[in-house]
Amino acid sequence: MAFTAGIDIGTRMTKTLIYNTDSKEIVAAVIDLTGHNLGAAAQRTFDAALAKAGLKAADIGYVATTGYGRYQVEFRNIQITEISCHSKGALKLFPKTQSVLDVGAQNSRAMRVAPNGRVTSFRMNEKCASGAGRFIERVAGALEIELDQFGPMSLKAANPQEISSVCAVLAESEVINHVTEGQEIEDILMGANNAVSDRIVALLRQVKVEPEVTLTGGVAKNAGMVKALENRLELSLNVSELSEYAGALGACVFASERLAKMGQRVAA
Amino acid sequence: MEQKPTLKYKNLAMNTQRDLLATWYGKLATAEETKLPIAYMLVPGSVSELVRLMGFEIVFPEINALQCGMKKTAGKMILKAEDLGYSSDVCGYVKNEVGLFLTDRESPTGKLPAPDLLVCNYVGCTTFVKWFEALASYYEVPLFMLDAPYIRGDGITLHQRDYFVQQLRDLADLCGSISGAKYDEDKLKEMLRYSKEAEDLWVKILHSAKHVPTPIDSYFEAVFFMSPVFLMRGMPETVEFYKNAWLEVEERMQLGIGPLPEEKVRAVIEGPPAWPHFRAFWDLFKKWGVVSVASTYSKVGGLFDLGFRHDPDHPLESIAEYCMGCYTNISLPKRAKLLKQYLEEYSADCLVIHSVKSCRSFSMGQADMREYFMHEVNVPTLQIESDLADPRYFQRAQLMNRIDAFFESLEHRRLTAV
Amino acid sequence: MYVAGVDVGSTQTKAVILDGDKKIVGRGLTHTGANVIAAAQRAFDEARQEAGVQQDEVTYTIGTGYGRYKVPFGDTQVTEISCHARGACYLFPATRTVLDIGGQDTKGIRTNELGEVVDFVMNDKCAAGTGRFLAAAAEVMGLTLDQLGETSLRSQKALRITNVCTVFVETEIMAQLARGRSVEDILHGVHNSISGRSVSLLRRVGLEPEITMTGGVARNVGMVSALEERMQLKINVSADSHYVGALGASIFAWEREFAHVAAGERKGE
Amino acid sequence: MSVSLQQHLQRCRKVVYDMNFTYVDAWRQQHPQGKVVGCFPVYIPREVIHAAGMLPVGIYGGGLEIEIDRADARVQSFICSISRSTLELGMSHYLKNFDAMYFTSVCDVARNLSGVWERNFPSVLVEYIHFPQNMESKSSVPYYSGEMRGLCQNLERIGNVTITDEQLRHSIQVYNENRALHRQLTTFKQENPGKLDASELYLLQRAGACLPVEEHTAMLREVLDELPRREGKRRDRIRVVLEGAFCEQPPLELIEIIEEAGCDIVASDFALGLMWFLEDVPVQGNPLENLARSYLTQSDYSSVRHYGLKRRDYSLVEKVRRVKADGVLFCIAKFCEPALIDYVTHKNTLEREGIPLVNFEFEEKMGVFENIRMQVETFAESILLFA
Ligand SMILES: Nc1ncnc2c1ncn2[C@@H]1O[C@H](COP(=O)(O)OP(=O)(O)O)[C@@H](O)[C@H]1O
Ligand SMILES: Nc1ncnc2c1ncn2[C@@H]1O[C@H](COP(=O)(O)OP(=O)(O)O)[C@@H](O)[C@H]1O
Ligand code: SF4
Ligand code: SF4
Ligand code: SF4
Repeated sequence: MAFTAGIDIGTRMTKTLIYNTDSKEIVAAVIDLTGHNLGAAAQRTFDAALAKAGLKAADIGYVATTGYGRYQVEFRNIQITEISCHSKGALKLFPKTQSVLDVGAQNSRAMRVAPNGRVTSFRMNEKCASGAGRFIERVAGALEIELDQFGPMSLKAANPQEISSVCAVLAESEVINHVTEGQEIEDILMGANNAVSDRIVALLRQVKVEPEVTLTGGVAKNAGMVKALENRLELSLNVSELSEYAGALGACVFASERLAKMGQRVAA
Repeated sequence: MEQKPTLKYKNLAMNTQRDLLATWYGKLATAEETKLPIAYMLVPGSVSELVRLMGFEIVFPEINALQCGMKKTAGKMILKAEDLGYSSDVCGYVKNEVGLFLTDRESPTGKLPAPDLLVCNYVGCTTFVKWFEALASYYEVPLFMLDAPYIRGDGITLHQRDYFVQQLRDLADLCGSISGAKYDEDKLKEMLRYSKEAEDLWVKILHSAKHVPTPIDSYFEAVFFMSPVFLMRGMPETVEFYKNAWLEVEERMQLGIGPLPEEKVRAVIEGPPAWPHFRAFWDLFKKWGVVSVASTYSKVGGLFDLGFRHDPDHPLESIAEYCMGCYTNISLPKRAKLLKQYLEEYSADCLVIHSVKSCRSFSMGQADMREYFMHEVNVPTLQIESDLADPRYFQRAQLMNRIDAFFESLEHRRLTAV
Repeated sequence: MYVAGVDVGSTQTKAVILDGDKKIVGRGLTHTGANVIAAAQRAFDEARQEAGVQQDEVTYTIGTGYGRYKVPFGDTQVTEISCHARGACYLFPATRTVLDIGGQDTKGIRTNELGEVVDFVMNDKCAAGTGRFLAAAAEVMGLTLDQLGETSLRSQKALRITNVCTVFVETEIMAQLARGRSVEDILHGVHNSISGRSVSLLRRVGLEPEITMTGGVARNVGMVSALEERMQLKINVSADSHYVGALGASIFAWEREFAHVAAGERKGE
Repeated sequence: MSVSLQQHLQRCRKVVYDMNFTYVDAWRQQHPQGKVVGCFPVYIPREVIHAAGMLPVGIYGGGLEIEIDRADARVQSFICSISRSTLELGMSHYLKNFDAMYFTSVCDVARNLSGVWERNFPSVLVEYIHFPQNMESKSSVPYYSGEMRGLCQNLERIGNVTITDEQLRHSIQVYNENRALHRQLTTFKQENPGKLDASELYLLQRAGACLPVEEHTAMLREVLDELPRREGKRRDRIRVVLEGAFCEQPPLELIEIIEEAGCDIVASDFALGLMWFLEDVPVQGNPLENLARSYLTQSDYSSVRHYGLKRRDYSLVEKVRRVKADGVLFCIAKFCEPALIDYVTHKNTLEREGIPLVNFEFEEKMGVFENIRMQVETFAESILLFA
C-alpha cells in the first residue's frame, strides 16, 4: 500500500489529507487554524491525520505541500502552488471541471484547466483583499455573528442591501450604517456576499467562464456566496463537502503522480 | 429651483441642443445603410471641419463615454472591457469604448456605426494614442496618427506648425481616397466662417459668468451648452443654436437669475465631472450655494475664450493652431496660469480640483497645482477624487465629508471676517 | 446650562459636556458597534454622569464624526474636520497644524489663531494607514491597543513593512513572525510605515508648528514617538486627545448657545 | 589587468542603486565645467547630450533606496511609483548636482511631471521631448530633427559650448558601439541562460544609464570576454520573454524571484531605452536627421512609441519565436497605463497564436513577492509539470 499526503497551509486554515494511491481514497482529513507558525501548523495537522489514519510518518511515500506556507514544511518532497493544486483538486472532485474558482481568506483566484489538470490561464486578486473571504469575516465580526451562520442567514434575505465600499475594512462601517438604518441583518449579509461575488466573478470572466465551474476554498462553505455567484454566472457551481480541502487534495494527486513516476524509475 | 413665470427662453439651449444631437445621432444610426463613411475622432483638437469636408461623419468616443456615463450604462461597458483584461486603473473612457465594441455598439443614444477610419488627433493626452491603437486592433481599419506637438514656453513654433499642416494635407488625401470626396478649400473656408461665428457666441456665453450672480454654471450647466461648438463646428445650425442659447443667457442675466436660487460661493473648477453620478455630484455643491463661474473642462474642446478663432483666411494653419493650443496640449505651468487668470477675472472665492482617478492627463500634477494655489496664490483650494466614467469610484460619503468641511470652513471664516 | 458635543466615529463614539464657562465637565467613550444611535446615547449618558447633569440641562448638542447625522438628540452637525481644529486649538492655543488619526481616516488640518480651518487633506486610500491598520496589527500579534505603543518603543531597529492593505499587512506580519523577527521590531516598522504616510499628508497642508495630534491613535505613544522622530518636531498630545472631535463639537455648541459671550470674548482678544 | 566579472557586478549594483549619485560627483570632479543631465525613461537621444560634453544619467525613480517623504503630497496615490519617487529625488535634494532634466512623451504622467518639475525647480533646465508619433509623414524627420536642434541650442546655452555635426557624429558612433555590446550580451543570455542570471544581466545593462558611455562600453567588453568561460548552472526552467518594465523598474529581488520560480528570462524590456535602436544609427550625413530617421524606422517596439506600420503585438510574437520562448510574462508597473492598455492587445494576439502568458503588476517599492512568486511558479508548473 502506498500513501501520499497533501498539506495546504493557508493564511487562515491548514488542511492535511492522506491519500491511498491504490484505492484512490482519502483516508484522513484534518483542518486546523494556521496561526503564526506555519511549519508547526503543517506538522500538527499532519500528525493528527496520521493518527486518524492509523499510520506512521514512514508510511507516507510522498508529501506535497501547497498554500501560503508551502516552503515552510521541512519534510515535504515538493511544493506546488495553490493555483495548480486547487485546479487539480477540483478536477479530481468533479472531472468535468473547466473553470475553477478558489476563494480563500485573502486571495481569490480563477483558473481555467485542461482535462489533464494543466492550468491554462488564471487570475488572482493582487492589490486588495476586498474580494475574498476576509471581507466576509469582517462583516460577520461587525455584526457579531458566527461564520457558520453567515451562509444560512444570508439565504433568507428578501431585499439584499448594496455594499458599495471597495474596502474589506471600511465595509465594516458601511455595514454598521445599514444596521442603524434598520435594515435586516439577512439583507446585509447577502449584500456582502453580492459585493464579494461581483469581484470574484470579474476575475473569472477574465479567464473566461467555461462550465463546469467548481468552487473551492473555505468560502465554498458559505451557501449564500454560492448562490450569489450562481446568480451572477447564471449557471450552477460544483461544490463539494471537500471543497475546502481541494488544495490539499490536488497536492495529494500531484504527489501520487510523482510517486508513481519515481516507482517507474526504480522499476526500470 | 424656483419657478419664475416670466422666463420666455427657459431651457431653450438645453432643448435645442438635444434636438441638434438627436439629428446627428440619427445620421449615425443609419450610417451603415446609407454607406456614410465614418471617422472616429477625439474632441480636443478635433479636425471635424476638414474630415466632414472630406465626406465623413464623425463619432466621438469621448462623447459616447459621457453619454453612457450619464445614462448609467458606462459601468457595464467598463466591466466588459475589464473581463477582456483591462485593468481597473485604465482610463474609463477607453474601457467604455472597448465595451461598446464588444457589445456591437448599442449605446443609449442609439446604435453607433463602426469606423471606416480612425483619426487619432493626439492632442496632449497620450492615452489617446493607446486608445486608438487598441481600437485599430479591434476594428482593423486605417489609423491616422495626427500628431500635435506639445506646447510649452513661448507657444507654437513654425516647424511644429509646418509638421502639423503637412499631416492635415496627408489626412485630407487619405480621407479622399476612402470617401471619394475632393478637397475644396473654398468650402472649408465657408465652414470655418461658421466655426468662427459659433465660437464668438460661445465665448460671449462663457464670459457672462463674470456677472454677479452668474447666469450660468460653467461646469455643471456647461454640458448643456458646449457640445455644438465642440462637435459640430462649421455648420449653420450650430451658429443658430448659439444665437438661441444667448437669448436664454441674456434673459437670465436681465432678471438676475442664476443656476441656483442663491449664489453663495463662486468657484473655479478644474478637472472633468463625475458623469455617472452627475446629479448627485452637483447636489453636493448646490447644498452650499456653490456655482462654478469658470471651469477648464468646458474648454477641452478649445480655448476660444482666450481669443483663438478659426480663421477662414488661413484654413489649415488655423486648424493647426487650434489643435495645438488645446487645454490638454498645454504644459502644466500654463494650465496653472490659466486657472489663476480665471480666479481673478471671474471673481471666484475658491478653486475646486476634481481629480479623476483614471485620467492622468488631468490628474497628474493636480496635487502640485493644489499646493501652488493654496500656498503661493493663497486661494482656498479643495481637492476631491472620483472618476469620470467608472461609477465604482464615486464615494458619496467621503466626498460629502470633504466638500462639507471645505465650504463649512469657508463660511466660518467669512462670518468671522465681517 | 450645559452644552455637549458627540463624535460618532467609525470605531469609537466620544462625548464631551461643557459648562457655561467652557470647562470640560464630562466625558464619555464607548464602542460604536452596530447601533450608532445607541452608542451616541451611551457616550452622552456617560459624559452626563461624570458631569452630574440631567439630559434636559444640556441645551445644545452638536454631532460630528462619520455618524453625525445619526445623533438623535443633536441640534445640528459639524464635520469632524472643523471640530478637530477647534478642539485642538482649545487645548493648545498655539496649534497651527492638527493631525487626526482615527479609526478609518487620517486628516491633516491647518488652522489659524481662531481655530478655524484654513486647509485640510484626508487620506485617499481605503483603510490603509489608519488606526484600523494598527488595530489589525495588534490583533495579529495578540496585543491590546494599550500595549501597542510601549511594545514598539522597546524596539532597537525597525523592520520595513511594505504592505499598505490592512488585510494583507496581517499576512506580512505573520510572515515576519514566522521568520523569527521580534514583535517589537515589527511593530516599530508598522508605526514607521504609518508615520511616513501621515507626515506626507501633513506636508500637503504645510507643517507649521505647533502640531497637535488628536484622535484615538494619539493615545499610542509609539505612534507619537515615530511621528516626532520623522518630523523632528515636538507634538502636542493631551490626555483628552481622543476626545478632541467631541470637544470641538461642544465648543461650537457653546458658541451657538452663548453666542453673545463668544462675540464679546472675540472682541476682547 | 582586467577586473573580474564579480567585481564588475558589484560595481554595477553599487552605481545602479546609488541614490546619492556619488559617481556623478566623481565625474564632476574630473569635469569641472561639465553639466549633468537627468534622463527620465524611456528613450532620450543621449548622443546630443554626449556631444555637448555632458553626462546623461538615467533617472529611474528611487526604488527601495529612498523613503517617500515630500512627493506624496504632490502625486496622488493612483499614479505610478516612479513618478513619485523621481519627484522625491528632486524635492529631497538627491539631484542637487543635476543641471537639467529631460522628459519625453512616453505618457501623460511623464509629460505632466515635466511641468511639475518646471514649477518646483526653476533653476534647472527642463526639457520635454515630444517624439513624432506620426511615423509616416514626410514632415516627421524635419520636425523631430528640428526639436533636437532646439535641445542642442539649450544645452549650448547652459554649458556655454557649441555642438558641431562632427561631435554629434562621433557621439552616434560611441553609442552605436555601446548598443552593439548590449545586443551581444542579450544574445549571450539567450544562448546560455544558465551562465548569466537575469538579475546580473540587468545590472550590467542598467549601469549603462549611470556610467559614462565609454566606461560602460569598456566594461561590457571585459564582461563579454569572461562570460563564456563561466561555469553554467543546469536548470530545469522555462524560457520567457518579459514585457512591461520599460519605464519603472522592479526591485532586483523580483527579477531574482522570477528566475527562482522557474523561468529563464531570455528577453526583457528592462531599461529598454538604453538599447533602443535595433541597428546602428548611420554615422554619415546629417546627424540629427539620422537620429530622427532611426527613431522613426528602426527603434525597438515599445508601448510608449506609436507603432506606425508595424504593430507591436506582431513584433512581440516574432520575438517570442526568435528567442524560442515558452511564454510571456507581463510584468507591468502598477498604474502604468501605456503598458496596461497594450497588455490586452498583446494578450489577444498571443492567445490567437497559442503562446502562453501570465501577467502581474509590480511596484518599485514592493517588498513582498509572495503573490507574484505564486503566479510565476504556477505558470512554470503549468508548462513543466505537464511537459
Ligand atoms: N463555516 C463557514 N461558513 C462560511 N464561510 C466560511 C466558513 N468557514 C470558512 N469560511 C470562509 O472561508 C475563508 C477561509 O478560506 P480558506 O480557503 O480556508 O482560506 P486560506 O486557504 O487562505 O486559509 C474565510 O475567510 C471565510 O470567509
Ligand atoms: N488605548 C488605546 N491605545 C492606542 N491606540 C488606541 C487606543 N484606543 C484607540 N486607539 C486607536 O484609535 C483608533 C480609533 O480612533 P478614533 O479617533 O476613535 O477613530 P474614529 O473616530 O474613526 O472611531 C483605533 O483604531 C486605535 O488604533
Ligand atoms: S481597500 Fe481595504 S482591503 Fe483593499 S487594499 Fe485598502 S485596506 Fe486593503
Ligand atoms: S486619460 Fe483623461 S483626457 Fe485622456 S482619454 Fe482618458 S479621460 Fe480623456
Ligand atoms: S511607469 Fe508608465 S505611467 Fe509611469 S511614467 Fe513610466 S510610462 Fe508613464
